[in-house]
Amino acid sequence: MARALGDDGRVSIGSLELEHPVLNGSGTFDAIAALRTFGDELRRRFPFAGFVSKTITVSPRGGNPPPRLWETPAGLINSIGLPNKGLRGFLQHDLPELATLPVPLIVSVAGFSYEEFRHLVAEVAERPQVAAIELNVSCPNVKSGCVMGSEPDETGALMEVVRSLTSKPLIVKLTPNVSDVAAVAEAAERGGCDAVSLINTLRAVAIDPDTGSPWLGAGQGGLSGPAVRAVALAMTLDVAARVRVPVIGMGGIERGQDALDFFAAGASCVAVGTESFRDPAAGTRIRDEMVALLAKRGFESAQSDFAKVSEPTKK
Amino acid sequence: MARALGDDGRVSIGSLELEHPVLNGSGTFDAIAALRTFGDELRRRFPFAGFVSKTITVSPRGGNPPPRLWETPAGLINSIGLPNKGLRGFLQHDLPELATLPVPLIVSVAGFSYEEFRHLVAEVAERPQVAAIELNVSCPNVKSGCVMGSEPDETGALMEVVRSLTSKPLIVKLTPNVSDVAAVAEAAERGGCDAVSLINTLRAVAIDPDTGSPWLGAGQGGLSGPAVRAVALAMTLDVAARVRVPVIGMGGIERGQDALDFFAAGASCVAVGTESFRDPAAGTRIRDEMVALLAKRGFESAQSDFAKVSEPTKK
Amino acid sequence: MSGATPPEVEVGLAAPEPGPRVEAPFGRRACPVIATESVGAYRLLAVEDHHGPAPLPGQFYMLAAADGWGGEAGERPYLGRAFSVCRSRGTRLEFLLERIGPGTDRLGRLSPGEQMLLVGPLGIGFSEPAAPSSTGVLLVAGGIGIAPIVTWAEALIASGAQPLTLAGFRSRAHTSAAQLLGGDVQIATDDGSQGHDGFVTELLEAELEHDDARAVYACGPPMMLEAVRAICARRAVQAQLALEEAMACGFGACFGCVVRTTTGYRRICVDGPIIDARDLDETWLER
Amino acid sequence: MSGATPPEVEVGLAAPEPGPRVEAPFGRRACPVIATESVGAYRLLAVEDHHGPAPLPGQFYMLAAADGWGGEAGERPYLGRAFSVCRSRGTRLEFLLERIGPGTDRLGRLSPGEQMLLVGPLGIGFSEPAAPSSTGVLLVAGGIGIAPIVTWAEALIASGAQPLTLAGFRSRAHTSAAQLLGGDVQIATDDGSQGHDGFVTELLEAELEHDDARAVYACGPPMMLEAVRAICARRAVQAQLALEEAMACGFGACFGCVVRTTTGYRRICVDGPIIDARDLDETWLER
Ligand SMILES: Cc1cc2nc3c(=O)[nH]c(=O)nc-3n(C[C@H](O)[C@H](O)[C@H](O)COP(=O)(O)OP(=O)(O)OC[C@H]3O[C@@H](n4cnc5c(N)ncnc54)[C@H](O)[C@@H]3O)c2cc1C
Ligand SMILES: Cc1cc2nc3c(=O)[nH]c(=O)nc-3n(C[C@H](O)[C@H](O)[C@H](O)COP(=O)(O)OP(=O)(O)OC[C@H]3O[C@@H](n4cnc5c(N)ncnc54)[C@H](O)[C@@H]3O)c2cc1C
Ligand SMILES: Cc1cc2nc3c(=O)[nH]c(=O)nc-3n(C[C@H](O)[C@H](O)[C@H](O)COP(=O)(O)O)c2cc1C
Ligand SMILES: Cc1cc2nc3c(=O)[nH]c(=O)nc-3n(C[C@H](O)[C@H](O)[C@H](O)COP(=O)(O)O)c2cc1C
Ligand code: FES
Ligand code: FES
Repeated sequence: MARALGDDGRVSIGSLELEHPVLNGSGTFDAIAALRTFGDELRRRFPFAGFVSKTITVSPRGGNPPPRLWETPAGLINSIGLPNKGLRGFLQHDLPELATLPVPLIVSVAGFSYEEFRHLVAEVAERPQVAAIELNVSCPNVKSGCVMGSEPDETGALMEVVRSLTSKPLIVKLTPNVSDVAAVAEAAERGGCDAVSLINTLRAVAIDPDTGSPWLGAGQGGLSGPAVRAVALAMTLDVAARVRVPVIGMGGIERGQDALDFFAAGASCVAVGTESFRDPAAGTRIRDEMVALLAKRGFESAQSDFAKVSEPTKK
Repeated sequence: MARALGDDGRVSIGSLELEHPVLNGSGTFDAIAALRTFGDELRRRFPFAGFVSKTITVSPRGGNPPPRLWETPAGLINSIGLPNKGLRGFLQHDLPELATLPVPLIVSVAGFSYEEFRHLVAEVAERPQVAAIELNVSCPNVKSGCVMGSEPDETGALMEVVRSLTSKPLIVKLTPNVSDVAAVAEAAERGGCDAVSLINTLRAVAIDPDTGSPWLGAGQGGLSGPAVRAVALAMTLDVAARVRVPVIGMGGIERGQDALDFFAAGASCVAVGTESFRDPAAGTRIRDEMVALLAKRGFESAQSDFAKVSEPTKK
Repeated sequence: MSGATPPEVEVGLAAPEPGPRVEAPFGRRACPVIATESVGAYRLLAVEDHHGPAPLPGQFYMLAAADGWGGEAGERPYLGRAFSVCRSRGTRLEFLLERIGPGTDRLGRLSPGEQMLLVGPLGIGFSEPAAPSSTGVLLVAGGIGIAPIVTWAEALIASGAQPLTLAGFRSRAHTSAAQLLGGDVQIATDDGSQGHDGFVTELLEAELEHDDARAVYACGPPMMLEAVRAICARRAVQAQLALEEAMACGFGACFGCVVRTTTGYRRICVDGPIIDARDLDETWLER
Repeated sequence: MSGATPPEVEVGLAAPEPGPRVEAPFGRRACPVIATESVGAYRLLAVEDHHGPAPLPGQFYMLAAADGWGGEAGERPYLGRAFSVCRSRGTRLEFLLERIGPGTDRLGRLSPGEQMLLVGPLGIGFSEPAAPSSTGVLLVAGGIGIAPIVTWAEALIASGAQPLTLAGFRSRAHTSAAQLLGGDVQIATDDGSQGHDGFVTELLEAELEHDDARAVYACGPPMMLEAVRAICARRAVQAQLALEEAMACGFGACFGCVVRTTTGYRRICVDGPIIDARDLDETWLER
């Protein structure tokens, strides 16, 4: 198997070619709003090697009632609720603007049934602006009541529905709220995915100290940030040991060292989520820190050695 | 159903009567070593309403090779590996000393098969010094290969084996590394447990930055501390909504407010783990802080109102 | 959560009317604190921002201390905190802080020479009153909500307007902040310890009773803003409100800071914090 | 992990020989920092401990700063850090710190008047040389390992012994710490910038060659302690080593700080940090 992460730091996931191995986590960077805020400088200094869109659904969604955020020790709970314009609105309004970004576009989609996933993948994949599709399987299947990413069988069945629709890379975004995330990853791989990414957020609750009731408008949310990093590393290590497709690791990456930890655990690419909230240019900083650390450790060419860090624990 | 947590702040779990609702988490306070360190003052100012022993197993265990600890943002990964003198050693050496503590003794046991659990519960329960038994179901069943607390069926089968052995309270300590912890709690309840406690640690990994290999001697460990609190709260809320037996909540409790959050989520009792490492008398401080907070919020008698904080989200 | 049912509200992502905005340099930058001062119960913090443009009144910044952010005992603050610019003079930016939690506590303890991390200016600023220019401008400030009003009053005065500011505070301990204001000022305190004994919105009612052909700009606690909204709606007076919501990012990335408008949830960091009072859904305060 | 196989090693929970120990007050207490000072590359921190007993040489404390523990960016330090007592005078406790990470960094930046949180004294202290009293005592310190040696040298001198301390350092920048030592001192530096050019264990070999009827006490980096252990084992010299392991609690609660001994894993916080060199398993350093 060709390594997804090359000695030159470039990443290949099927036909998706990335200049370097740092992406954004879906839903943690709205490039359109960021362009309004930071203007063209964002295009010139775009912090990620590819842009992963916020998850879109078939129908438009307003998202969850506020409050949607709660800060925890070294973490953040969000209950955003996938607000988006829906497939049609996305294709019409957002896709043209996202296509102006200087990096490949990965569109994240979530269906509440296999049918919805089929519809989303078919419609999105045929757009030339789209380089790859990420399947967010953290939503419940309204038919089975079961989160599609929580059971290997459900994930396998989903892959069966969508795989034949496109030859573009399909990335399955795994949820950590399961007993055996690697079993789900294996099912995704058997179903023909081109990569898996993990972790999505850990299910979490905050209590309003003044009332004793749940703080978040939707009652519960998902935890991200440094608090989850050690859990994400454990799952990345597991998954990378049990699948051969490239693994995109994320969860609490704040600094270059954190990213290197994920490569050491077997990831071929990493994604930065919550840290971009604190530092919009975190993607670039983290990449620079990695390069500097690798150089310090004496690799000949720092640029070329993201891959080597993963050797100690690689199969 | 009588409430486990009374207006006077006392807790009843079957025949187990606690003066107040703060316990230690198993494996996070070695009263025998603490007596050597702090002397008799520990007895006079014992920080917990009951003492939960470190988990014991049938055979003696040395535990995992060092290093066993890794500090994370707002958390701690441990891979201690259940070192203990084994059932016989415990009964002979430790039990007499633990019986001198001024609070009821809860013995935590873990078997690697139903047979081992049967043996442990039978032997421990017949000792008059033992007030209750906690079943640590986070270990793999060597026969099925499956962690006993990860499948409702395994947990149910375990309860069937041990329930008839004793009328003393049996507490099932739930592992958070599952898709649906409340389903496991329901199985434990159907099997006749007197309470459930949660959460045990979240599976976690640390990478040695110098080598890229896992840091911990055992490769992986469990995460505890404030980093996991929001996850523990979510699980406590779930479990308390789905079982009628008392719930002992824990995970990252540092301060009185954190404990109140667990009561609000439906717990009848809380346990303090990692925070005792930072502050050996944390149990007492947390209880005092709760009482002060309740008083500030204008409950008539602070002492008597641990229970009231849980009403907003109680079924 | 179910995808089958249509969303309760419109998505609120449809391009809002573009408000005035100065773009921020991309990324987070370290700026030295150059002065700190107590202003009654509040704290004024001045930083030297060599690499940012001058902000518009109403825009804000995400701030964090370069050291000691992460807080006590592995606790909060973890994310940046949003602060309106209170005054700006060349490269000097001033913020006015009320200490209400770990973030404002940490920022309030910064000393000159220490570094602050800053992203901004963010969001959209106040818009000039719609032409034909109204006979006057009423500014309403509640408590720490005075911060953006200070710089907006300055800008209005500079452009020849004569704003009257109605400033409400809890008590006399807080009113010193009104000294930062140019132009005419009326003060109200909840406990009557200075100025009008009662709510600042009572002053607003009286002023509008007297002359309601004035544009209103307000910043303050949610209940005050709701009162301003209701009063202005009743009288069909144009009002711009500077809202607050907990923010994780400040640049539209997290979708966390939404408020319910008549057309759906709106992110107040990118499509606010200044918002036309008529856009607010009447139930915006309900949780 | 399997319960079916017998444990690799003995449990190490069997009551160890009781070492000398002063009991700690139960709980964590706040103590003001009363003085700080640089000692070459190290930092000396003095606190006023009104509520604790005088510790024995070799005992240690878990320390944390009362403020700003939790660190930058929500990061470490989170748990307390272990430090040997370096000197104690009445209620004054002194610690000597080497800055190697976030915890020692934070503690090193404490100023007089700031509060430190402290648990201790913890662990067991050095034991007097076994009777018949040997002709002399050799103390071996490597780098920051000098801290407990300073107070032990003082105690030995006070009891009439005449210890000779062999103190090894990386370089001249670190040797100032040797000035804290009473009695005779020989210095070695790795780079030869002061004293013997080489390892302190070479000095030890030479001294034992000369007279091996002396008890040895050592504290320093693991590799040095292993060399001391091997040297003393070869010569059947009695040696007590002050070990270090990462600690979460310091009072036996977490079982995290174990070292491999001939009778199983031993927690060095309660059954150490002073340990008889003969008790160490020869493979104790292997990971
Ligand atoms: C656009 C904008 C401009 C602002 N301008 C100013 C200004 O000029 N001056 C000023 O003083 N303030 C201003 N604020 C408010 C300021 O951002 C907050 O006061 C600050 O974020 C509080 O942080 P804290 O850590 O001190 O308090 P927090 O502890 O964060 O408390 C703030 C509020 O958040 C809630 N809360 C409590 N705990 C949590 C938690 N764990 N997670 C999430 N929410 C929690 C509670 O409702 C609490 O009252 C502005 C806010 C916005 C959005
Ligand atoms: C009994 C005893 C007595 C001591 N006496 C002294 C003394 O008198 N003076 C003195 O200066 N020091 C002393 N030490 C050592 C001191 O406790 C450590 O230097 C201190 O804990 C380091 O903390 P830190 O945060 O500065 O560094 P850390 O970052 O904790 O680094 C310390 C070491 O821990 C490891 N490490 C790195 N990251 C992590 C992590 N995330 N989690 C766990 N381990 C990690 C690495 O091996 C690193 O070299 C003593 C230790 C013990 C056990
Ligand atoms: C505010 C917020 C919104 C998110 N939205 C999405 C989403 O729409 N789709 C998705 O797959 N993941 C979403 N995530 C999860 C992130 O992509 C990422 O998996 C997770 O936050 C862990 O990475 P981090 O710790 O670096 O943030 C979201 C996370 C946050 C914090
Ligand atoms: C060092 C350490 C050892 C532990 N040992 C055990 C154990 O033997 N049995 C058990 O059921 N739980 C054990 N736990 C889990 C704790 O009892 C508790 O469930 C967990 O740490 C969460 O609580 P906390 O965040 O307050 O520490 C251990 C935790 C730690 C940190
Ligand atoms: S604060 Fe993140 S979108 Fe507004
Ligand atoms: S440090 Fe916890 S047992 Fe030694």
